[in-house]
Amino acid sequence: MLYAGAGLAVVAVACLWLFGPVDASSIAMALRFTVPIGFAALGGIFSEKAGIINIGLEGLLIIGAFSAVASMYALSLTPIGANVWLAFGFAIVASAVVALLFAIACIEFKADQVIAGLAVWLIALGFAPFASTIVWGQVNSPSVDGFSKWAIPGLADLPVFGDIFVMRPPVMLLIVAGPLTWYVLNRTRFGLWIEASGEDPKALDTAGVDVQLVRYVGTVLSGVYCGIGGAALALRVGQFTGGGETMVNGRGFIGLTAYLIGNYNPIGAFFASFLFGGLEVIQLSIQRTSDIGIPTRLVGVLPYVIVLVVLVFVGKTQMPSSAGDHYESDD
Amino acid sequence: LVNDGNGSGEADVTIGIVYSTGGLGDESFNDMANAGVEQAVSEFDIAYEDAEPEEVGDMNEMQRQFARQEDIDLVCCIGFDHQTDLEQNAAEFSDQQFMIVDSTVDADNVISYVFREHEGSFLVGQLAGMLTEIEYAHGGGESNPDESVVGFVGGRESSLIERFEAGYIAGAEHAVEGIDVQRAYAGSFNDSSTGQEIANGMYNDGADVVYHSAGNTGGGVFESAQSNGRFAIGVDDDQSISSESFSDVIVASMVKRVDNAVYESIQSVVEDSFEGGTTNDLGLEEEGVAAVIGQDFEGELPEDVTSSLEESRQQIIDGEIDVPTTTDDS
Amino acid sequence: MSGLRDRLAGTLDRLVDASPLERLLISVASLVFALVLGAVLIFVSGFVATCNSPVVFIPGVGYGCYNPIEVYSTMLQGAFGSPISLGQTLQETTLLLFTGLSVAVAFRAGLFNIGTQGQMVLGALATAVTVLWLGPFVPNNAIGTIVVIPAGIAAGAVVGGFWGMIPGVMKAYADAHEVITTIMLNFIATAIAFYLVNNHVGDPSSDSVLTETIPAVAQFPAAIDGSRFSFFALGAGLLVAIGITLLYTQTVIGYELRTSGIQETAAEYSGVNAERNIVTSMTLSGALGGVAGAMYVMMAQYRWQTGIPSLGFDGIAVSILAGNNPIGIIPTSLLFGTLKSGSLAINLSLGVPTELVEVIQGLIILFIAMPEFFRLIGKRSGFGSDTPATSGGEQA
Amino acid sequence: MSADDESADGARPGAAAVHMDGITKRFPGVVANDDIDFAVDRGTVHALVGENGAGKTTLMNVLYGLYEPTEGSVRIDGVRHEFDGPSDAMDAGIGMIHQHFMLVDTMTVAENVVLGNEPTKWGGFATDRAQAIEETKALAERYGFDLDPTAQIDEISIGEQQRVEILKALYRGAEILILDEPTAVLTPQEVEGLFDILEELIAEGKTIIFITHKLGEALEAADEISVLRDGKLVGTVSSAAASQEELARMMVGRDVLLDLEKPAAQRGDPILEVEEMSVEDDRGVTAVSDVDFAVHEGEVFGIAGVDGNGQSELIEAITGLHQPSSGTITFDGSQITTASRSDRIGMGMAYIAEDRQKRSLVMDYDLRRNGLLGCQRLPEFSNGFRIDWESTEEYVDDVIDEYDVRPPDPSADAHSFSGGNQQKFIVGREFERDPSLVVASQPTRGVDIGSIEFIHDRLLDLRADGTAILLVSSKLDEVRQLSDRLAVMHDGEIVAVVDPDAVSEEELGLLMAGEQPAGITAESARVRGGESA
Ligand SMILES: Nc1ncnc2c1ncn2[C@@H]1O[C@H](COP(=O)(O)OP(=O)(O)OP(=O)(O)O)[C@@H](O)[C@H]1O
Ligand SMILES: Nc1ncnc2c1ncn2[C@@H]1O[C@H](COP(=O)(O)OP(=O)(O)OP(=O)(O)O)[C@@H](O)[C@H]1O
Ligand SMILES: [Mg+2]
Ligand SMILES: [Mg+2]
Repeated sequence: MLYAGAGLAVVAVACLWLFGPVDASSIAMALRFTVPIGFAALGGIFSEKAGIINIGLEGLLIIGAFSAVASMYALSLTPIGANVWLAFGFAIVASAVVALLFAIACIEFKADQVIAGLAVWLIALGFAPFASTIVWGQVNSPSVDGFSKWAIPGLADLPVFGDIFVMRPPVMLLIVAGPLTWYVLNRTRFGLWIEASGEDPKALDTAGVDVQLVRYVGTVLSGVYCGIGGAALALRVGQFTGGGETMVNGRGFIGLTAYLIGNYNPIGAFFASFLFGGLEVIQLSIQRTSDIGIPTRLVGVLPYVIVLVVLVFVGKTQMPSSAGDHYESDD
Repeated sequence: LVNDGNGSGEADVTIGIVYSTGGLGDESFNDMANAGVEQAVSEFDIAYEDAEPEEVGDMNEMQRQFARQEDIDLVCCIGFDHQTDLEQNAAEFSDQQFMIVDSTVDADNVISYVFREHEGSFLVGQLAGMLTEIEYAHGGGESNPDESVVGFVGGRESSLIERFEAGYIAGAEHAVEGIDVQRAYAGSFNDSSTGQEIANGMYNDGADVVYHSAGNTGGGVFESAQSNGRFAIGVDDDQSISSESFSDVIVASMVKRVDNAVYESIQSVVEDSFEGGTTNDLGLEEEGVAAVIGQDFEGELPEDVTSSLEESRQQIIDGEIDVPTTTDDS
Repeated sequence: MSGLRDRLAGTLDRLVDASPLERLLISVASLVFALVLGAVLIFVSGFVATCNSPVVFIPGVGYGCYNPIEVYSTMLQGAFGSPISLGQTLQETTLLLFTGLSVAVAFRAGLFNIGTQGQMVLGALATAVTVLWLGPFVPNNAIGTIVVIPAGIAAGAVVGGFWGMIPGVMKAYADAHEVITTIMLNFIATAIAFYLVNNHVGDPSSDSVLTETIPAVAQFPAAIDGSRFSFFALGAGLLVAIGITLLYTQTVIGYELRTSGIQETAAEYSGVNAERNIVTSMTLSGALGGVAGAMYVMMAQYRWQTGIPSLGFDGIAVSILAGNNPIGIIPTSLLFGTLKSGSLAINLSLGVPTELVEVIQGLIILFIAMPEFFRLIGKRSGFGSDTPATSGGEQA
Repeated sequence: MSADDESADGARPGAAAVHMDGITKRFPGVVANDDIDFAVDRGTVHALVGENGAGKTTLMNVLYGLYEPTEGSVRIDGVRHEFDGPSDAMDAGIGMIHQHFMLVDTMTVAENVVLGNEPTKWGGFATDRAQAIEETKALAERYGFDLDPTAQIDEISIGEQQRVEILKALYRGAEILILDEPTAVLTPQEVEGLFDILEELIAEGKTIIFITHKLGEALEAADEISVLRDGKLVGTVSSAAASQEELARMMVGRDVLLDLEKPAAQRGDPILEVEEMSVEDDRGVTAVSDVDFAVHEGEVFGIAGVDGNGQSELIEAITGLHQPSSGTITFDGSQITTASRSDRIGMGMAYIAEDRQKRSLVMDYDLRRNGLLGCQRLPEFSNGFRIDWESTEEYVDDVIDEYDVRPPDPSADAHSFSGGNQQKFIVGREFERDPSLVVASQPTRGVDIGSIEFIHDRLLDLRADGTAILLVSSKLDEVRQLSDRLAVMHDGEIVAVVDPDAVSEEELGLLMAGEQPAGITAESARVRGGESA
């Protein structure tokens, strides 16, 4: 599956080449599109591998996006002043807290994970615009300062592809997060515990590790990652728009599907997310540069179609066998 | 929500206003309508109630809720999505007065206001075309004369947005034969980050000016203009004022005086001069639409640019230039 | 994934099978908790919001704009205050009844259909197109109605059923989890419908993305003037609810459908084709979603227009709150219908954002999802004490 | 953490390795352990026997710190311990191998062994995989296991998995090893292997407690045997002094006929005839290659073999859950090779599936609805459309009391019953609708002596009534006792059909292992010849 993910990503780049043409800016753009999707995907892996299916990723992204902008706005009213990194931090905390509540519902109160996850999404979808209306009298925030770009010394000066390395911090974070997540899951004790807790919690428990704790950490991590993703999305534009599906606009669900395509492998998930980022760039550049009026709404659902195809043909994903399952150590 | 003009309880006229789904805070269309009511509130002794539909599906019931209320004298329906519902409701509530913006409903208890957005869009298109040709730098942006590229960002495809697009293209063509006008739709009026990336793409391809007609999605276009040091053109409202923080790149806005339309209709009710069944078709001539130079660019644009804009404006009014309303022929 | 399938089925089945009384208590408790939390949210947000007629002043905190009691009473007022608003409420109720049943049919068979929304959107479009095409051919009278309305419902059912069949097939034969696939299919359905209406079957004369208004013969006869609610639609819904109850409690097919969804291997042992039954359940569920769409077009909107309300998702809440019991869905859909039509009122007269209702619905779902929460509370507070923890999951 | 320090310190010389005083463990509604005093001497093997639900597992879970005792205390080497969890017990030198293995299938042997005590590098951040593999290898060699530390669990045999479990315990420095029904899943050869390992461990000075339902094993491998009944300790006897009959009596509280005497078979016409049938498994690998046999009215036709030699596929083909790739099946004179499962049920084929929790029961249905499973289209239960709940409930009620299912509550969900009771219910459901053929696969797996005896009697009753019975079991003594003719399967083929009374357990063991002991072939050939005539 990892190869499926990687392969698809290669396809994406190839397409970029065809339609782009692939240049620094289109790759950089694809990366920017990848950020919220990628973080949602990586976060989702943590919680599901630990045994807690989190289909509320979309909701967590929304919380992250909203609280990032809300914090910027609030900070600007305080003597501290609007500080992007502080707001970024608040957003991560907010999303992590919601994830924690979700975890408590699932672990303490044995909530059905899928239904509870759905609830998280619906609540966030209602709460963000609600709060916006309360705070700003409208579903959309006024615009606030966002992240500014950093140039990576050295790389940024490269001849052709230099522009790729002039990026906002979240993009760098994502590029680091992929491999880092892989390392944590595959090379650390905690990673081993996460896997055991999702595959066979009883085995982990009898080996003397606190399963519930592992699951809490895994789920909260998904909140942290989504906080980053959502905040990155909102602080790139410097505004939160809460109409319709909100500015998150389904990216959380694409993230969910990205890690399925990547078959729970962080690298695969990263590539799959990048594939979706790339597809977006492609369809936009086709629109821009050619006169063939392609129905954007239809192109827009390509990711979802791909996921269905992958789920059916590329093969079954190896879902952790105890995911979705309550665990209670006797006594 | 009940907003009473001068807190003094009993107002002699009450207005009900139903916005379009973009919602207040789009810093353009709906906010303009709201501005119109507020202006009326400040000038006459009136109160108003407003409603923000979440989905088009909510509009019908909101219209009806207002229509039913005895004390409401005029129901303002902002946006073409109201049309079909209003056709039915106007007939059903024949003694209620309505007004609709952006669409025509011929019933004798409805005033319709439609705008010839393509005319205004033509002018900003021409402005964009001229700017990308010359070497021009001001405020937060600069243009590059080597490439003749301009951009247009739409929200969701619909024939209304197509009018903006068509007029803009015609204007740009008018300025520069065979100019490359890049166009793309974000697929949503709320996805500002996609708007931003579309604009990024256009600026990367050498566009100097990007015009949007995409509601909240447009916020991303301005953000992109600012970070790329290029220009953008706002819509509906003078966005160099409503989106103050981007005034250094918003070279102009295609203003569509929805506020006037709303204000007028209220005034007609207050002064008992409400003439149902009329359709006000507002273009450059009626000053229903206009190309307004951004506040930072007031008097900062090259003389010849402003003069030829004025020229085209006159020609359009005189019918010497015929502005297309669809992109088919482009 | 089958591992998850069995467990999910297990948890779902427990939601279905908790003793009726317990289920009732849990549902009521969830409702109460959600409303209370909602009230807190309203009250607190009242201090952040700005308004020109505050209801309370707390020294040091400031002025509060909203009084929860007032908000809820306004909701009720807005839902039942007049015959018209009553009609509005019953109209929402009818639509939710169908989407709720759609979700419940799948749930009962151990399948979690989140795709009702998409099935409804496409079903609605199919209905609109069908009746628009059929309209001219039939007499403009009761006869016409008797022909066109059933045809419209059939069209919605067929298309919705087909859209529900897809995830059914994917689950049965490719083991793709229906929760994922139906979420995807919702996005796809909305896009397809938008594209079709915008580029092909829509009303070209209009700026917005919609079909022409359906002919009068295709409109359900309104029961209350000033409202479009129709007793026929509601009646149909009630009949379907009873029918589904009988299907699952009294018939062999129902028994086999359910077994197939809950434990495929055992279903095969009992001599049924589990795959085919999974497909059947999802198709049935989708068909009901499609019918909900048909009702929406022929009773509520009189056309297909982009931006169909999220009745499909609300249906999930309706069904879960009813413990997925088709009869229980009747009151819960009334409850959510009340919330929905009341939400307009609070927005209009108090300026409380309508999204409040979504938050409350989300909270209800959340609480319903964790019966254990109430069991614990029950234990703490003494009564309803030691129910043995047979919460399947931790079976040794 | 290496093995041999830890529990040694503070040890009082002469004190028993394990000493449990007055242990009582209550669960909602059940007293699982009732004031049990239980002691095991260092360096000895101690067997724990008792019927299902007697409290064996619970007692050991208490010792292992999984359960907190309601009353009573635990002393290890004379030192009193309060275990808050397994990790405390491990620190005290106790290791437990559970009835259901506690291994993560997707991880490697080494990863499973070190899980929870991973060797780390870089200040504890990263696991040191090289070292984990090293240590696992070393430990395996020391106890003479051959295991590939890098193999993934789901790729190795049950026997090997059990060894991994033992390594896990040893790695954590276990001095006292608890094994819950370790032999339930093993072949005779593997059982021997296990007992050799146990000796090895004793030689290393370890102490061993194992739970079993098989009295023979207890007598063979243990020094002392303790018997539990209804949560109470009935007594502890030295294996030298004890006999199976005595132990059985202690367990059940009455005399048990260990080897039932069965009347001679009234062999009638063939009911089930299988000819040159081959079956491929889901992966398309040939699992059964052209087998021939027939099962007659009034006989028990047994199939012995090590698990995974094609028995399951054979059974599924006969019962209609799996299409054979070639050959024919005839049932009651009519061709059913391609007939659907439900047709076969309709024709009177009863089936006790080997995996009861997956196949023969819907775990989340109550017994009432489980009573309908498979019968739902039979005329006495429905008219094909509407279910006749009344007769279904009557049927379930008398299955419950005929087959003594406990608790006798038709509205309780299947998963809340013990395996033994689940099995009795299934047997009842399948037998009570007097079938003409019963296909019974592992009918007594994980079931206690009382229930086993009961199920065997019922099987023989059916046989006496002229029902044909196809019995598959990996329990040799069972197939030998019950079968009139016994086929041995190896690698998808029936290598011999023998007269069970005429062969020894050893000979069968060899046949199952795929070898041909002298003298068997002729015999089987004769029986076979008798068939094809
Ligand atoms: N987790 C539990 N919750 C409630 N009751 C339990 C639990 N575990 C065991 N029991 C009760 O304790 C009794 C003893 O169960 P236990 O599993 O110890 O029996 P056992 O001797 O191990 O049976 P078997 O031979 O089948 O393994 C059972 O009859 C059961 O009723
Ligand atoms: N979590 C639990 N809650 C309630 N009862 C339980 C639980 N776990 C086990 N039991 C009860 O413990 C008894 C024995 O359970 P267990 O799983 O030990 O059966 P078992 O050892 O598999 O029995 P058998 O040897 O017959 O298969 C059963 O009656 C079951 O009802
Ligand atoms: Mg230029
Ligand atoms: Mg046990």
